[in-house]
Amino acid sequence: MDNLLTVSGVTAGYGPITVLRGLSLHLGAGECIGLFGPNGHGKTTLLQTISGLIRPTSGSIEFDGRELTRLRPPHIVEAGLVQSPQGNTLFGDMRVQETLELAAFSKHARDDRQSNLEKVFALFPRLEERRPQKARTLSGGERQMLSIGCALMCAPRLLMLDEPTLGLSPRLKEELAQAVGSIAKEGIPLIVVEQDVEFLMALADRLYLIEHGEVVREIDRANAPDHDEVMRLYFGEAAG
Amino acid sequence: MIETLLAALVSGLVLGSLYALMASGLSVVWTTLGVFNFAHGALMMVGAFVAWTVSEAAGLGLLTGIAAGTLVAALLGVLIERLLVRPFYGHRSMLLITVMTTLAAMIILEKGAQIIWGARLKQLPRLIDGEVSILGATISAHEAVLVGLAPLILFAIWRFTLKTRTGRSLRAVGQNQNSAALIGIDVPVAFAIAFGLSAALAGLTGALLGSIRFITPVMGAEPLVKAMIVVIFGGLGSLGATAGAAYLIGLIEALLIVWLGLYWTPFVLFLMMIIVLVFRPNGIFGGKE
Amino acid sequence: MSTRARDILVPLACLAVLALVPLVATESYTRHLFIIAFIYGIIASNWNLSLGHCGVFNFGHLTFFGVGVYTAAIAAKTFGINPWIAIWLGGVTAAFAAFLIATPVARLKGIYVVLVTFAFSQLAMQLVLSQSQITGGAEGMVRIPFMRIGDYSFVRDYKLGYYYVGLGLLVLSTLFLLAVINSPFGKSLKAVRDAEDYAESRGISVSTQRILVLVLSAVFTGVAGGFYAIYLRVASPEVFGFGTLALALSMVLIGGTGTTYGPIAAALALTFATESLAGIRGLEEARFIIVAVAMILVLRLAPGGLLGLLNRLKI
Amino acid sequence: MSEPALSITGACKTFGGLKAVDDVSFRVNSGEIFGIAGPNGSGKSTLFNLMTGIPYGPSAGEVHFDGRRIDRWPAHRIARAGLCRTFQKDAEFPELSADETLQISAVYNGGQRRRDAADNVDKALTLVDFDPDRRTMRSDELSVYEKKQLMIASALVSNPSVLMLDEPASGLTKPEIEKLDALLIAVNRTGVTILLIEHVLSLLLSVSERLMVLNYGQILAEGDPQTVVKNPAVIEAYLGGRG
Amino acid sequence: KIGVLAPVTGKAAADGQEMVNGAQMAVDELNKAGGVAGHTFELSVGDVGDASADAVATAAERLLGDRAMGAIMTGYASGSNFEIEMMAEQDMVYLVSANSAQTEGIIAPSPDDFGTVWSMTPSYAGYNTEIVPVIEGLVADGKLTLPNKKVAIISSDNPYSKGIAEGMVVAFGEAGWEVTENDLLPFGEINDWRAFLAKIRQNPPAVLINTDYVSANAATFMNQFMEDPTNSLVFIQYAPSVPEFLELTKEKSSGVVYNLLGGVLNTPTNPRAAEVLGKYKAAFGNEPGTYGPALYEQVLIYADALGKVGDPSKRAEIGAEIAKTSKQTAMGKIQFDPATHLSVQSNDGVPIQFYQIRDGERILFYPDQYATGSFEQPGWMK
Ligand SMILES: Nc1ncnc2c1ncn2[C@@H]1O[C@H](COP(=O)(O)OP(=O)(O)OP(=O)(O)O)[C@@H](O)[C@H]1O
Ligand SMILES: Nc1ncnc2c1ncn2[C@@H]1O[C@H](COP(=O)(O)OP(=O)(O)OP(=O)(O)O)[C@@H](O)[C@H]1O
Ligand SMILES: [Mg+2]
Ligand SMILES: [Mg+2]
Repeated sequence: MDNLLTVSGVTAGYGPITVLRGLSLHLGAGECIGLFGPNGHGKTTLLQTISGLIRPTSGSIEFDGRELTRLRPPHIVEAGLVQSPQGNTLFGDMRVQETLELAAFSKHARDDRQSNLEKVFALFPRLEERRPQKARTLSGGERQMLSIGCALMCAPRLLMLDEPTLGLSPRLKEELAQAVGSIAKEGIPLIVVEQDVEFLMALADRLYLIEHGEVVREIDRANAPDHDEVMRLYFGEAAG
Repeated sequence: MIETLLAALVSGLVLGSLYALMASGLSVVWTTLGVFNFAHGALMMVGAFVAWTVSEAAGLGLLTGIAAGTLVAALLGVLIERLLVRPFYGHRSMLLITVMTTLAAMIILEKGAQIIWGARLKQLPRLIDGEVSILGATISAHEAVLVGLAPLILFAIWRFTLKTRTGRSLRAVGQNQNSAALIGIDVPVAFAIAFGLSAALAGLTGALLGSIRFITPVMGAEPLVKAMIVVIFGGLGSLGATAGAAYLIGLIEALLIVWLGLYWTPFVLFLMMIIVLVFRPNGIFGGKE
Repeated sequence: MSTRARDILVPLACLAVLALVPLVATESYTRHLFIIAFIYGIIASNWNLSLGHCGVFNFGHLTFFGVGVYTAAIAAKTFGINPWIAIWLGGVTAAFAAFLIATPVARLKGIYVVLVTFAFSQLAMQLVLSQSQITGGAEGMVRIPFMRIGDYSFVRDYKLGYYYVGLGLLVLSTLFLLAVINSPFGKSLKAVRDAEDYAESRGISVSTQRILVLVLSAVFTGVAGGFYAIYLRVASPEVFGFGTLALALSMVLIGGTGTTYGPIAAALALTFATESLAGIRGLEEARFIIVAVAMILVLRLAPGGLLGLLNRLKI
Repeated sequence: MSEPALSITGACKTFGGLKAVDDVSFRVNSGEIFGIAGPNGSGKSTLFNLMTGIPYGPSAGEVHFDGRRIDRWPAHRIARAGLCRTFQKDAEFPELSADETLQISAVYNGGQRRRDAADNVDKALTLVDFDPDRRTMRSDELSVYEKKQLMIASALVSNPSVLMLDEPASGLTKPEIEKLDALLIAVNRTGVTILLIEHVLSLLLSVSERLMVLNYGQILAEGDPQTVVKNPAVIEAYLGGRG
Repeated sequence: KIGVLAPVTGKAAADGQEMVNGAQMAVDELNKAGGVAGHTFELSVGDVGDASADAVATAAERLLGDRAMGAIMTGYASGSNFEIEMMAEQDMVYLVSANSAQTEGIIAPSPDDFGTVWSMTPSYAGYNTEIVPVIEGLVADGKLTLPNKKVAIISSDNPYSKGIAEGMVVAFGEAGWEVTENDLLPFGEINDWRAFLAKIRQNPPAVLINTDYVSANAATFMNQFMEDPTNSLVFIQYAPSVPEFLELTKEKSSGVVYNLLGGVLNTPTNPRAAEVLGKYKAAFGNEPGTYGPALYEQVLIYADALGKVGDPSKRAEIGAEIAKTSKQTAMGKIQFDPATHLSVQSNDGVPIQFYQIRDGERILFYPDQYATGSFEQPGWMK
């Protein structure tokens, strides 16, 4: 198999609440996939499970031929699996600059710290302006930028973005789409969770529609995703 | 009059050094983990007792004793973190619960020390014998060592938490565990380091203090209360401010004792603390925000 | 059984049992323990109002109790006021003390509240100690007049009278707490605790609610203090001490900060549990360790408190 | 022309050296829907904050509401006067149910008696189309969308004269946004003035009668929405190439 | 059954443990001898912990509630002795060894209501006044030379220390001394006496008195005084009598003076004391202070009264019997004053004893008939 990431039959949740019910998906090397679906159906939970913040009760996750299910978060990040979480709650009392420097925490990320920092600032000039500011006082969009910036500082081999456009202005959203696209072109595979399906469709090779903790539809270039059809599907399912 | 003032100044310096060591230990755990460790004073007491057992009862020498006291306190700190603090991370009323569990740890340590070492007072010999005269006021050479050592230790901790990768990761963990985990910080290890460091500091302080004061199971209580006052004046959060406040309080206390007598000094200190917080809710040196 | 019915019937049944206890427990020792537990129950459940419901980490709660103790003692002994009235005066002065401390505390957050209220209790203790002409200083006040109705002295009949006064105060305090908690005011406390800005944006003044909650939580605490002084006939500065504070706080936490009955149940349980260990020689120090360990275990196994655990088991 | 419901003159807010809101003046007419847009960090939320006093008032400038100057008032008093807002970040009272959340808002903010409050709670929850089965659940168990509904309903229940919404549509799905659109129109019809911060342009353009765009704390453009979005400066700073 | 009410835990645990030991020793001894009037004894301990009113009341209630309880002993249980009333209400035999001022305050107004409560310690009035004639006597005898007639007093805020300090101020004043300092400290741990000592060094008095009875505080005081001693006679209330005081101060306390009322009268003319001390040391391996022997003697006094009455449940009668006690004990000859229920202070009864510590030895130098040595000018004084 040349799959970089394989999620098979993962069941997970919060204590007594089960959110993911035997979910499976996969991602090939250099591929970019998008997850979408109604609110509260487990997309964030899936990313958290992959990152090791939530222990699955069954199923397995394999990355680059390595079993991740038993590993703890620092080792998963060390392996290159990085995410920018939803809600972008960062380190409230740390300054932008400090946060970004610290984000290059894992061993292999440290070497490229300087060049990565430049990349992040090139992508989000606003962050460079706000370097000495504490994260807690950033505006909603700025915090989102910082969160994505942190993920990039980790030297990801697979990058997961959870609703990256949340609260971004239209222009920034567009710039972000380009930036993410160029990240993908550099060969870093992506998993993007988004409500904005158009944003996703422009970016992703394949889409998964997630509902009730399961993949209910897989759409890829091969079975010709017609834009209107996807929208209809999404509207129909979500409304129902 | 001048002489009395100088004596007060010097004794303020000694107190300030003690408070600085205590308060910075508290502050390390507070800034990184958001836990106010009420067992801090008890850890200091354990450090003193262990130092006494090793150096006096077992006769292995004072330096070995101090090292052992520091080490045992550090281990206990890690244990407290593991058993009494970590399980409550992320709990809604974590601050309150950890106040309670660390209080419980304090009770266990104090009563345990009473059972192990008995109710009788103990004392350690001094690192260096003899007296030193500073500005015409006499203090023991041992106290002078404490005065000299405190700023060094403080500086080292300050460097560590602000400038090193590990130190910074401690702060990050304190502010947001999940985000810290997502950039690859090993959260449990960070917790253990922070608590161990702070407890080692307490143990060392205790072992040094054991030559100046008597070692009793409750010897940590008074320094802990003073450290609390210091932390308020300094504003929880920055180590520099905490250290500054420690010396300030030490001096104020010594001067108050001269002017008002010991009786009203604690009263005035507490009153000052309340007034400070009314006008500067984040401490004298704390930012405004 | 519906939850509604359970919420009413279970406490009523417990009350009935408590009302009948003196028939079985005829000696004064057991009754004394119950009276002490009732007093702690009032302290803990009222503390829970500010601590649990409003998230004000008030470590000066025992000061309200101490103020009640001394008010009743001074009123009854120095001014010869009838003890029945003196008890309620304790509530009045405690509420006033709460108002004093609440004003600065209303603006503070988190651990700072702990520290300031702790300092406040130290201040109060020093004041009591230093005003020895009025308070008896470190020695305290003894021989405080006891309660009587007509010619009947409550000291007689193995404390039967005191038992029912204590139980009565506990019931009154609980009814009062229930009324407060179930009112919109009670709900606004939780709002203030969990989301200050949001609460402000809905017209709730955070500082006013905090001041009010501290004052309200002080009323019955002070009354309990008054009763304590009249019952034990002594007022001594140890009531401000750390031991009482730690004990009452552990009752709140073991009982569960969310519930009203939890701290009361914990007060009864802890009083009897520690007392049952007290008779064993050689275990005097270990007794505190056992209680501390038990408390940690409860917190770990049932963060919602013992009552929370019971509720979960039932479901 | 109706009376201005709100008038802001020379409002400023500085953080250290940063002028987050820099001499902003505008008026909001009674009964209109007034949209606010602008790049991230341009001071939109700060503007809401200083108008409502949560958690701070303006560093300089004045806010007048209903003929009274309110910028020195404590936040809860402003809210009680009828200026009611929502937050950009999720906010809820985790232990309270939807019913209870609305009840305290009605009682404290609306100054209603308990009996009236109960009726208004029903009305407000129905208006936002809140799932009746979930009204007694703890708020922290609700989904993101439901929390948003709840936050809006808790503002509506106190019968505010001005409703201020900070990015209500972020994170919502398309169908949910459409529902929100309808809700805003319906609320506005009952006479409530609405201030709306939003990045979701479709919503913003479809409901607002006037639109203000901020940039670096200053007003970049103000006026008829369709005209404003064609303004080159706005396109450059905010909308980007695709418009 | 015999109850002991004692602070077995908390700050005063050392005292409390000693109380229990002393009582235990007496009980064992009595039981070995076959008991009294056909009764053997069992000890039951009520811990008063930090002496809060409810802890004391609860412990007392527990002991009182035991139907088999014949008598309760204590060194001290609370600062105010309020528990005396609980005991009297139930006609419980209660023997106390401290806080006699409080005991007197409660009992003196109506001694008949307290028929079963008796105090082994005499009135503390002696602490206030006796020191002046003793010091002046030493000067008159040429054993002590003092530079002036000034006295500095520091005390701590507890009924015992404060009361004695106040009494001393009056006594010295009446004898024409100048009181240069009269400071009060909060009660509790004191780690730094230097501020006070600095004032002393500015204006050295002939006599320096510290009435804080906590031995650790007193030891710190002594050590810090010796850092730069002034030409003053140092008198410390009670604390130097505690065995560990010597361990804590070592050679630094050589020369200090203290006195005791109702303390163990360990002198050749009172062989009883040496006997009790010896037994205690044999049983528990360390030197007791005051409370071990005191509780031992208390139990024996009770046993004597019980022997005469025969029935432990006739507690009022036993109380009346105790009133008649006249017994040579480790503390001297115990007789009770019917007006206050305190033991009577006199050189033939329970005397006030003045000691000086020299080279780790406690030398009893007053009253003369018990003296084991004579006073010497302390080494630091010119
Ligand atoms: N900490 C938690 N405890 C209990 N339940 C939770 C917790 N976090 C999330 N949930 C629940 O898990 C379910 C899935 O949430 P998740 O955040 O994974 O959804 P999502 O698909 O990412 O939604 P969104 O689009 O809103 O981000 C939701 O019903 C939510 O209420
Ligand atoms: N408390 C504060 N301290 C310092 N700077 C702050 C503070 N609050 C906000 N800022 C800064 O003020 C600017 C305006 O922030 P604001 O939150 O108003 O932006 P916004 O327009 O709402 O942006 P977004 O659309 O991203 O939410 C930002 O640059 C932000 O970093
Ligand atoms: Mg999500
Ligand atoms: Mg904003």
